[in-house]
This record gives sequence, C-alpha cells and structure tokens, in this order.
Amino acid sequence: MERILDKGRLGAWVAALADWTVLAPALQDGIWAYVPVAGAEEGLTLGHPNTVQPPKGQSFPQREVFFSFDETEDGKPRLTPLVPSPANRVVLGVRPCDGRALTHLDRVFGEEAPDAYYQARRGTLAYVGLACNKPPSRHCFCTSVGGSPFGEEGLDVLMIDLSDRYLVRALTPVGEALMTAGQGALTEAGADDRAEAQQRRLAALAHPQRTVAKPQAVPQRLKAGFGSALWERLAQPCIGCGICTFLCPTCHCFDINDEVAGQSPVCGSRVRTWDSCQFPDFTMHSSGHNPRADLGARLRQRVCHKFQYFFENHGAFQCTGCGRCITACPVGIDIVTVVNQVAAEAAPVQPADC
Amino acid sequence: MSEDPMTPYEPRIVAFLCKWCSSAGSDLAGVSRIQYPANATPITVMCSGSVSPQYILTAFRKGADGVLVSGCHLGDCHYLEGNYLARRKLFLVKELLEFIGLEPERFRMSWVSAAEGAKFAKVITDFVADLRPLGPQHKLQVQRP
Amino acid sequence: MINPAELHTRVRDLLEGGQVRAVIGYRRGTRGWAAEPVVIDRPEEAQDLVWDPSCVHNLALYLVQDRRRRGALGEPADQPIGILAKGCDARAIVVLMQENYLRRDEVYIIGLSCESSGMLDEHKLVGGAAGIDPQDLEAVGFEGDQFVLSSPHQQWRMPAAGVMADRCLECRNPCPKVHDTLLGNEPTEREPRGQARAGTLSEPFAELQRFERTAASAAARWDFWSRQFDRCIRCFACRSVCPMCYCEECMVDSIAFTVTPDTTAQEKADRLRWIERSASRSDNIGYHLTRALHLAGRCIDCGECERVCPVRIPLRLLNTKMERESRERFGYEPGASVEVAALLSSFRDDDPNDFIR
Amino acid sequence: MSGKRIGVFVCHCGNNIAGTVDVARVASALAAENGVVCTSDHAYMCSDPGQTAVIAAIKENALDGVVVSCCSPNLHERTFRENAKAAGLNGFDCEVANIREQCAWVHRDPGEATEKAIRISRVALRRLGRNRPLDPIDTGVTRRVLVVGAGIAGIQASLDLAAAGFDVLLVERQATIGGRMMGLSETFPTLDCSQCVLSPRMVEVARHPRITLMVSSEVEKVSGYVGNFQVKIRRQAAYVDPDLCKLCDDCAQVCPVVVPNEYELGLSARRAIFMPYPQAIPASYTLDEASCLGLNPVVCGKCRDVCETGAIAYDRKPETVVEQVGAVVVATGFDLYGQQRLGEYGLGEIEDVVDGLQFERLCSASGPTKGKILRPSDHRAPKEVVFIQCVGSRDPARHCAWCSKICCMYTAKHAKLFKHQVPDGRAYVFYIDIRSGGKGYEEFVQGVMEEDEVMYLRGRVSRVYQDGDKVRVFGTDTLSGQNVEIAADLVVLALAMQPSAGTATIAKTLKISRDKDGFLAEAHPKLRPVESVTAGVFLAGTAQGPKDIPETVAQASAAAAKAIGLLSQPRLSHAPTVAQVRPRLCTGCRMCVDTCPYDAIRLVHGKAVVTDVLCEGCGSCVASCLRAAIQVKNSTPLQMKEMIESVLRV
Repeated sequence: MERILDKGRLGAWVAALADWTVLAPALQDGIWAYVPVAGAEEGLTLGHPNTVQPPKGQSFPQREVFFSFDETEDGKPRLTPLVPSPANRVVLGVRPCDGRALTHLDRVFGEEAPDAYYQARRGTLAYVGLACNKPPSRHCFCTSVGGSPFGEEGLDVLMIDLSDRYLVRALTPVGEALMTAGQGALTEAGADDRAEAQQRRLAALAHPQRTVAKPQAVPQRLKAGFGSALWERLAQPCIGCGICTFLCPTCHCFDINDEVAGQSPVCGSRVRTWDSCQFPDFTMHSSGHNPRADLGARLRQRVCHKFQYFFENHGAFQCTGCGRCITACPVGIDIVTVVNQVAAEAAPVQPADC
Repeated sequence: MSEDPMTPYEPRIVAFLCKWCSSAGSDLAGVSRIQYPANATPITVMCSGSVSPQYILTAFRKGADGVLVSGCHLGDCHYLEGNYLARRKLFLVKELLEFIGLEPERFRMSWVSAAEGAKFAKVITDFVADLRPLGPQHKLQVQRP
Repeated sequence: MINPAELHTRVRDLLEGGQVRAVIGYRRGTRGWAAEPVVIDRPEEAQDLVWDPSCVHNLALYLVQDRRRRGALGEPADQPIGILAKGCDARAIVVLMQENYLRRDEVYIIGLSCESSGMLDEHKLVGGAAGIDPQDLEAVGFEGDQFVLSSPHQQWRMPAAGVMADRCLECRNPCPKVHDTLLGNEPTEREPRGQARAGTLSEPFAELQRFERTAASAAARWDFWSRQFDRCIRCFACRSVCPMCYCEECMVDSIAFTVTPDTTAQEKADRLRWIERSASRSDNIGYHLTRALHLAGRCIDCGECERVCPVRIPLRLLNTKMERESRERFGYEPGASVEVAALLSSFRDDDPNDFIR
Repeated sequence: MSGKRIGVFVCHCGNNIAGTVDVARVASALAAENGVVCTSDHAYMCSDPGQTAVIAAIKENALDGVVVSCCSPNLHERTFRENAKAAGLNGFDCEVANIREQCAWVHRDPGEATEKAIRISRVALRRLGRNRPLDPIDTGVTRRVLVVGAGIAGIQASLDLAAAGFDVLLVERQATIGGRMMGLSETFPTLDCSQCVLSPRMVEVARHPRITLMVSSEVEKVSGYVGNFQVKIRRQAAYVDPDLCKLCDDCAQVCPVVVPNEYELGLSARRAIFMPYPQAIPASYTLDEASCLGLNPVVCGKCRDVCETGAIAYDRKPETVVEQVGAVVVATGFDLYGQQRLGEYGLGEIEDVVDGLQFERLCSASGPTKGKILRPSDHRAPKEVVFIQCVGSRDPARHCAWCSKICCMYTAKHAKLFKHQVPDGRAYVFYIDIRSGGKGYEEFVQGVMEEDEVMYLRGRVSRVYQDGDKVRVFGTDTLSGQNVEIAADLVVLALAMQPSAGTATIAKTLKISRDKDGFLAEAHPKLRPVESVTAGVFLAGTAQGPKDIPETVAQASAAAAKAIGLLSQPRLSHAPTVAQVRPRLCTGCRMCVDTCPYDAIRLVHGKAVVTDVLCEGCGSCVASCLRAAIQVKNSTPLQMKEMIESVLRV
C-alpha cells in the first residue's frame, strides 16, 4: 500500500491513530527525543536530525522490573512476576538505521531464547520510518554496513520526503492498519510520486558518507587483529564512559540486580538495567580478576562485537551506521576509523588489498 | 506507597543525635518529662561530624519527611571539633537540597547540649510543626518497583 | 596568542631532551574539526599537536589514567610526564597534588594561557546569529578575540564571547598559575581579562545566577531539576570525564568487592549499595547530589561534565553552586593551593551558623 | 541481615515505660523481625531476676545477640553488656534501645509512643545485626605523670602523686615555682601568711626524689594516648647554673640594666640578672635574656666576670627533651582580666589605681614596700582607699559574664589589712553583691564591715579620674539612691580572673577543650569535674575556673587521685570501636589525616593507617572520606543504612 500524505496533514494522521500512543521527535530540554504527541497539533513536522537516543528503549527499556519479591507471614519467599502490558505505540520518523537495529534486537531477544519482557513490548510497537534524503549526520555510514538511507528493515511504514508531501508505504500488516486508520489524511499515490521517490532514493544512495573500507573483509581481519597493539593506542583518549553503548541502537547488554527495599521482611524487586562493556566493572569477577581490565580491551570488545562476533552469529554487522557513538563521544573516538585502522593493519600484504 | 486520606499525615523524621550532647539532652528531656511529638526516631551517632551526607540523602530517598542532625554546641564537642566539620559539610548539603527544590524546612541542624532537655523538645516540636504544612516528602523518595 | 610552531618546538625539545617521557596534548581527530586528546612520546609527533577553540578537554584526566596504568603495571616514573594545561586543567592538577595523588615532580606543566580566548561551545552555534551547523565546519581557530570558523565553502569570523563556553566566559583564572613553561599571555594589570575581550565576559557564576533568578521558588527549582534528573541515562560520562572522580570504587559501582575462599553468600549479598543501577529519578538524584558533594571544594569548573552529557543535564549548575557557597561562605578556592587542607576537612570559627537551631 | 539469632527483651521499668508504651506489642512487633528468635518483657530488666532471665534465654535459645529495650544506654548499657558477657557473649552482642528517656517519658499518646518504641528497638536491632564481637585494646602504662604549671595546684598535685609513689615531671614556664600564691600577702579568712604556708611545700617539691622539676620550660607537643604520652618540652637556656649559684647578689650589683620587676607586678625594678624573690625555687639567680644588653655577641659580660663560682655561662642553649608519661595534670592558672580593656577605671593610666594582685604586693612583707601600704605615685601612706569589686566580672555586655568568685573575699581582706595598718584611714568598697559562701567567710566579711568599719557601697562606679594628687571616684550607692563622690588616695580594682595567657595553646597541645569563657572544660560538670574530655588528662586549679586556694588544693588532690587511680592499673584498655582503613580503596588524599582530632591517622606508603590506641572512634574521618575507605568498627555505613531503613519502613 502506498499513499501520499501532505505535510500539513501529518497531524491529522496522528490524530486518527486513536488506538495508539504516538511518539514523535521533538527538541526538548535541548535534545532531540521521541515524545508522545496527541496529533492535531499544528506544525507537527519531521524536520529532525537523528535523535540523541534511538527508540531502542521502547522495546528494551533501560530499566525492566522482572518481578517483585517479599516474604510471606511464615517467612517463605514469594515472587510476583511483573510482565509489562504496554499500550500500542507508534514511533514516528524513525530513521532506517534505527529500524534496522530493531531487527538485530529481535534476533537477540527473540530467536533462541525469547525474552518475555522484550516480546511484550515489541508486540505492541510499530515504527513509522522516515527515509534519509541526505544523511542527517556527517558521521552516518549506513551504506557501508549493509544498510540504506531508504532501508525498510524493521519498519512498519516508510515515509519518503517529497518536499511538500510524503510518499507513505506500508511494509507490514501493522503498517497497513496504521495507514487504514489514517486513510482520511492520505490520498492515492501516482506514478509521478513513485518516480520522484525513486529519484530521491538514488540521490540519497549517491550521497557521500563515511565508509567502512572493504566491509566484507572486516570480520576476518578483526579476528586476525585481536592481539593488535592498535587497540590500546586507539583507546588512549577513551574515558570509559557508557555514551557509545547507551546511545547505540543495537547495544543490548544488561545487568540484573536485586533492588532490596527492606530487610525485614525482605522485599524488593529484580531489575534488569542497561549495562555497558565500556564500564570497568562490566567483566569484573567477584574474585577481583578483570579479564578486560584496560580500555583497549573494552574498545576491542565493543567494535568486535559489532563487526565480528555478531556477524559470525547472525551474518550481519550489528552496527547500523547511525553515527551516534562518533557524534557523542566526548573524546572523538571514531568507530569507522577504529575499524578501518585495525582492519588495514591486519590485512594480508597483497597489492590487491591496498 | 499508600496514603490513607482519612488518617492525618504524620511527618516521619530521622534524627541523628550525637551521643555526648544531643542524645544526652534528649535523655534529660525524658528525665524532666518534657513532652514533644513522637515523630522523630533518634539514631545515635558518636559525633555530628560522623554524619555523612549520604546518610541524609538516604533518609530522604527512603521516604523521610524531615532529617535532623543535632550535635554539641561549638566548643563543646566531645571530639573537640567534629561539630565544626559537621557544620561546614552539612551547610553544603542543606544548600544543595534547597537548590534542587527540596523545601528548606525538611533538613535541619541543631546544637543541643546535655543540659538542654527543654531545647531538645522544642527543636523536635518546632520541626514537626514546620513539616506538617508541607505534607509527605515524595520528591527524593524511591518509587519501587 | 599562541603560535602553534612555538608549541611544537617547545614540546619537541622536551621530548628530544628527555625531560619528559611523554606529553599529553591535543591533535586533530578523524571526525571533523574537533580536537581530541592524545599522548605522544616521539619528538616527531609534536607537530601533530593543535591548539584551537576545540581543545575543550581537561587533560588532567589523563594524568589520573597515567598513574592508574603505571600503578597497575608497577612502572616507576623516572621522568615526569608533560601536559598541556589551560587555566582549568592546571587547577585540576593542583587539586590532584593537594590530594597527594600526584607529586609536583611527576608532571611537567606546559601552561597554555586562555587569557584572550576560551573554548567554543558548539551548541551556541546552532540557532545563533550566524545559524551555523557545527556539522558543516571543518576547522576552528583563534584570531585575537575572535573565533574563525571554516566550512569547505565559507569562513566566519565572530566575537569569541558570543559562542564561547559558559565556563570560559565565567573563568576567573584563564592563565595557569602553576606551570613549568607558559605559552600565551600572562595576565597583566594593564589588560585585565574583562577588557581584553571588550567587556563581553560574564560575571563569575553568571549562569548560576541566571538560573536562580528564573527559578526563584523551591517549586520552580524542583520542576526544573526533576526534569533534568529524569533524563539521566547513567552513562557516567560526567564521572568518567572528571579528573577528580578517581576513586577506586565509585558509590554506584561495586568493583572493589573481592571474595576469598571463606566469603559467604551472605557477605556478598551484604555489599553496601547506596544507589541502585536503575536510572530512576531517586537513584539519579542520589548519584548526582553525592557527586556534587564529593566535588565540593574539588571541582575547578572545567565544565567537562556538562559538555559531555549526551542528554544535556546542566551539571555545572550543581558544581558552581557548591563552588560559590564554598567561596563566599568559607573563603575556599579550589585548585588555588597545594598546601591548604581540603574544604571539608577544615573549618573556620566563623563558618555560617545561623542555619542551625 | 546477619544470620544472628537475636533475643529482644523489653523492660516495663515498673510503670515508667509500661505506663505509656505497650511493651507486649513492642515485643511482638520485634518478634516478627528477621533474626529475632525470642522476645519477652519484664518488669525490671536491670533487676537481678531480669538479668538472670536474659542469661537463661541466651542459653536456652542459643542466642548470639541481645537487644534490651529499656532506659538510656548511659545508665545500663554497661550492665546489660556485662550480663551478656556473663552468658558467654561479647559485649557488642548486646545493644540497648532507649525507649524510656527518648520515648515513654516524653510522649503521652500510647499508640504513638508504642510505634516509636518499636522503631527505636528496630534501630538497635539493626545495629546489633552487624556488630562484630570486639575485645578492648590492651595497652601498657607509663607510671609517671606530667604536671603542667607549678602554682599551688601543680605543687599540691605533684606532692600527692609523689607521695603515692609515682614519678612526677613538674613543668613551669617561669623561672621559679610558686605561681600566683607566692605573690599574695595574707590569705582570707584566717590571715595566715601565704608565703609561710607555701614555701615549705616548694622546698619539698625541690627536694622530693620522685619529682623532677623543669622551670623556664614549656610543653611543646604531646602525642600518644592515655597511659603512654610522649611529651616534648622546651627549656630555655639556663645561663645561671642553679647548682653553682651561691645567691651572693654580686652579679645583680654589677648589672647595668634596670627594668620593671614582673614578679612585683611592676611596682619595683630589677636587673637583667636577678632573683625573682628570696624564696624562689630553684634557689638561683636567673638571667633574663630579653632585657640583657646582649648575649650573642656578648655586649657587657660583667655578671659572668664577677661570679666567683663560675655559675654564669652565656653560650648555653635552649634544649628540647622528650619524656614519657602516663597521665597529665594541667594546672596553668589564671591571669587578671586585661588592663587595656578597662580604661574607664584609669587602670594603667592613673598611677594610684592598682589591681588586687598589686595591692597584695603592697601588703606583703617581702614586697617592694616591705609590707607598708604606700601608694605608687609618691610612696605616701594612703588615707582614703576605694576598693571596686566586679571590675570586668559579671558584665556580659562589655566584659566577662562570669563571677570571679574570690574578689568579694580578698577585697574584704584588703580593706581589713589596710584598716589594720592605717586605723585612721577610711576604706570604701563598691560592690554588686557580696558572695561569701565558705567556711568562716561570711563571718569574715561581717567583721570587716562592722569591726573594721569599712564602708560598703552597693553600686557600680561610673568614673575615675586624676584630680591633683587625688583620684576622684564617682559612683552611686543604690541602697540610699545617692550619688557618691570620693577623693581617694588609692583605688584598688578587683579584676576578673581569666584563664592564663597560655591556656589556649596548652589546650590545643593536649587536645582538650575549653569552655565558652576559655577556661579548660571538664568532661562532666558534676560527675567528672577534674577530668578533661581526653582520657588521661586531668584539670586542677584556676585554669578550669575561678576558685580560691582551698578549692584549688582540693581539686589538685582530686586530680592527683584520678591520675593515681588510672595509673595504678597494671594495663589499660581502650575502646575497640576504632577506625579501620580499607587500603585498596584508600588513595592517600590525607583528608582523614587532616580531620582526625587525635592525630590517630598517618600515611604509610601512600595509604592511611590508624593507630588504634589513639583513635576515639568519633567517625569524622569516615564522613570526610570520599572513597569510603575508612569506617569505624561497629558503626559502619552499612549499619547506618540499615538503621535508617528500619526507621522509615512502611
């Protein structure tokens, strides 16, 4: 299903989605974030760069309570599971890189051991994507990690900006439902609309971006470069914060803690929170031994997870090239540079490779 | 956290009292049978200087409506100058709590000597009276789960 | 004005002469115009060093990392490490020395005077008069009291004060007081800092005062701060970037807990945890307030915590609030002297007392 | 929680607790707490049956912890801990919850009081839950006492200590012992001669084999702890060797310098080399470096040249000695309230306005006037003398708030001595109240008023000024309501007593506190009046507050007795609740070192180390440590957290 949405009618479409909570990008307290919108507001537009945080938290929130626990009168433990039952949510204006990231999360939390909490949130979540006519950030590099500025993976709807209007394309049954619900705001798309959209797509693909060199060789070369001294050198300015991982649309590491609220009777809850491989205590053993004690090892873990381990397990780079970790890194650590340098060093010395 | 609208709100106060002066002063209030509200639960510490700002934050985060730190008068500290250190440190705690918008009445310090039973009673009485109009403190309180 | 060639020569000489084992400085990164921290140990690398309005980082952090690394490896420091230090960086080094974390002879301070300059706040470019998208920039530079910004197609000159970071506008000691060698202008009587920048500098604590004016009531302040604390994602960039946050174990971590064969499960469960990992409002408040209190008398207002915060929590407000109270009430100036006792392990008879009943 | 098996015992205290608090409900609420295996309530926990019941419960239930909810721990914590020990537990396996003074006695509403009693008991339970068994720290004892100040208080304490078989190190700042009392003439109310009473004691001190006397010396630094102090003492250069000095006065005869004699309070002059007074101990001339024309290089050298025994040497140096002692008695005495602050009475400006101590010298047979009362200006015997009491005392607005206690009595004595010498003279006393509590004191004052016909005027003096050779005194007699104007020959001011000049320094050196007026503070105003807050440091005499000679002597003996009691123990024990460093977390930032009031923490290889016996467990270091690298045993942050939580539990 493809339709045309006049830019001025965006609010009307949102207003028609009565059964959904709609989140749209807004500049709030100085940052771009997805915030709930009711719809009919005048001037609801999608002129945003990429948001500071991806919409990852909608399916994998920073804090998830698994269950609460307490003691019964006779001192026996009692668990009360707390599986979320969120309302239907639509995230509007999702960039294709973030849409694609959702499919990676689906693999992690869905394939081998389905995560009930993730599934409950994911099942009620829809992404309405917005194609990138030009890269929203100078650090974008989606094309060299297998993505596309017009990519459709993970999205339920893709909107393509045609200056005064959007071409709106349903990609899933949920997407069709969203468009059906908003049909009052949508009009038929014509061949010229489609042609213009195609033009935009070709222009976007042709737009220069940061590039990971020889991506197909990267997993192998990272593997070869595991012991490289470059890791430590590249991590030299690293301060060991969690920005790169917490802003990443695909990072999914977590910690599980019992938050004890009272000692007598014992009560509290078991909570999953985001964790970061960049934190010094991430791999700290209770013996005091830390297998990744230095910053180089932690940088290597982050990069290799994205470009080697995930590839080995799932056949795709985990990184979707959104560029957030580059933009927000306080000291300029640039994942594209890191990958390229380590891979280049590990490249077999063959003229063809240079 | 359930609140029964029918029962009037009773402020919950954590009172850190130094062992040598303020706790002894509260003992004297008892010996003198001076009546004051039962809202403050004392926790005896060796010296007001040992009260870490973390204790105060934690009390608020666990739901205290008010926190009192009471020590010896200046110059009377059993440990010579612990109360001077406490005063400087807790002044900053007070300023910071007010700065983020906690009502200034919720954190209080006093000097109560072992001979000031009546003063101890007054400190508690005044504190409770000042806390009543504010209602329960939820700003810093942990909401679980 | 600091001539880059002079900087390069000075650093090369130090490395060549073996006076320092390495130099912590800035170089051009791969992600555009912004400088990035670097540690160089070969004389020929000296020419990579840059000095421009993007040299925002407080390099004292890397002294802490250096000590940690040496501590882990058991490497004795037979030679000092060199460091480029702005006024704020130098104050941080003083606090580290005051706290016995660093000895004066372990560090060679190459002072860089910000006397007629300061650092760029890229957020001020967006929506500013020129409407420059920092993403379009290629380079930034000093030129007198102006910044020169260049994109591939265009060049802008603008008064530095208009786009300078608040911390620099409010800075009282832009020239490092402690140094082994100094590049740039020493502050002079004739040309005090304010005049050098044509009266466009802010009063000390200007942002703090502005906030206090706009949020005068407790309710207004709470409205503001609860929103800020709710946003925190606990990435700990504020902590990680801070040269003063060098505790072996942060109150929000548990990395120092080690077990022995006879450690019981009970003891493991009994680890003291003041603040949970949950990025909840209360835990975030616990974290940020504790951090502000731990920095009282130690924060030298390099403003790095606020700069790096990805969700833009105005952390400088908390720290400058503590700084101003310490200054006005206790006469304490962080980073001014190695000799004095720390703010919170000292007192004066006339400290404020009127808040006590 | 700790996995301990805990019993909770709630005391009714007759009706004292049970009258307000529902003790059974407290017991049942505590029974529901984790770790509590038995609870009970008793009429009187502190009674023998109560304590026996606790012991029985400990054995029966194999308890390893006991909470007793009862009265203030100040009363019975020790009782219940000893009781727990009797049952085989450690003292720290017992905690006391104060539900009487802090609860039952101060609240009327039984419901509220009961709930609070439960919370208080829970706090004690949480503290107990993480207490570790600790044994007192055992230390040895140095059976030797430092006495600081050799006035009558220091002399008395030294003699008592020495008589009990303890070695004494008596340190005096001045060149002779004797202190203020040596400058007095006769003493009230018996009018016995001060020097006659004191001199034998001074000689005894000098000759006692157990007393080591150090004059012209000051305590510079004290380190260590009760039973084992190290004291650093600096002794000024002794240019005259007391053992060689034959008191011939040849040296003073040739000395060209003339300066006011401070031992005569400026009423006479002395040479740079002189004998403070004839009874001085040590019996020796002394060379005052400050007024000498010059020792380095030697400017004059006459005294050395004339001395037949060769007692004088100019090249002697000050020396510093370090001594070991087990206890300290501080008896640093008083000064009169500063003259410069009392210009309104003409003191220091009008020659014939003198203070009480100067008048003592004028009355003293060994004084500058050989006991004849002559006024300073023209050495005539005064006929009209005005005595003014409470000069500086009892004047909180402008001077000292306190009563100096002895002025009423010595003023009466002064008036009497004057009247005895000048029977036709007239004496007036301006006073606020007459405070003459003490054996024979009131009778003495009455005698002065009635038999000696001294004129007592109730009121303050408004103005004193020189008028020709008279000193004119304006005042008001508030009893008659009339203004009084007296043309006096001499005015004597009863100045307030204040702590001696070095009191602040010695307090700091010894780490003892001072009260708001600057006098040394006793540990408890009623029950520990001669102990300071620092264990092993005792107080005697006017350094602790204004008092007369008998009281001073009594307090000195009391301080000596306390020191004897302390040092008679073969070993001393120190509370084990001391700070403990977690070296892994310590960064050596020194904040704890700066914070510690007892110098108990030092850095060793960049890490803080606590000297257990110096640590008093105050916890200032804990609150100052940013790294959570130090904590006080059995008052840990974890305990604090759990106690806070137990208060706020819903």
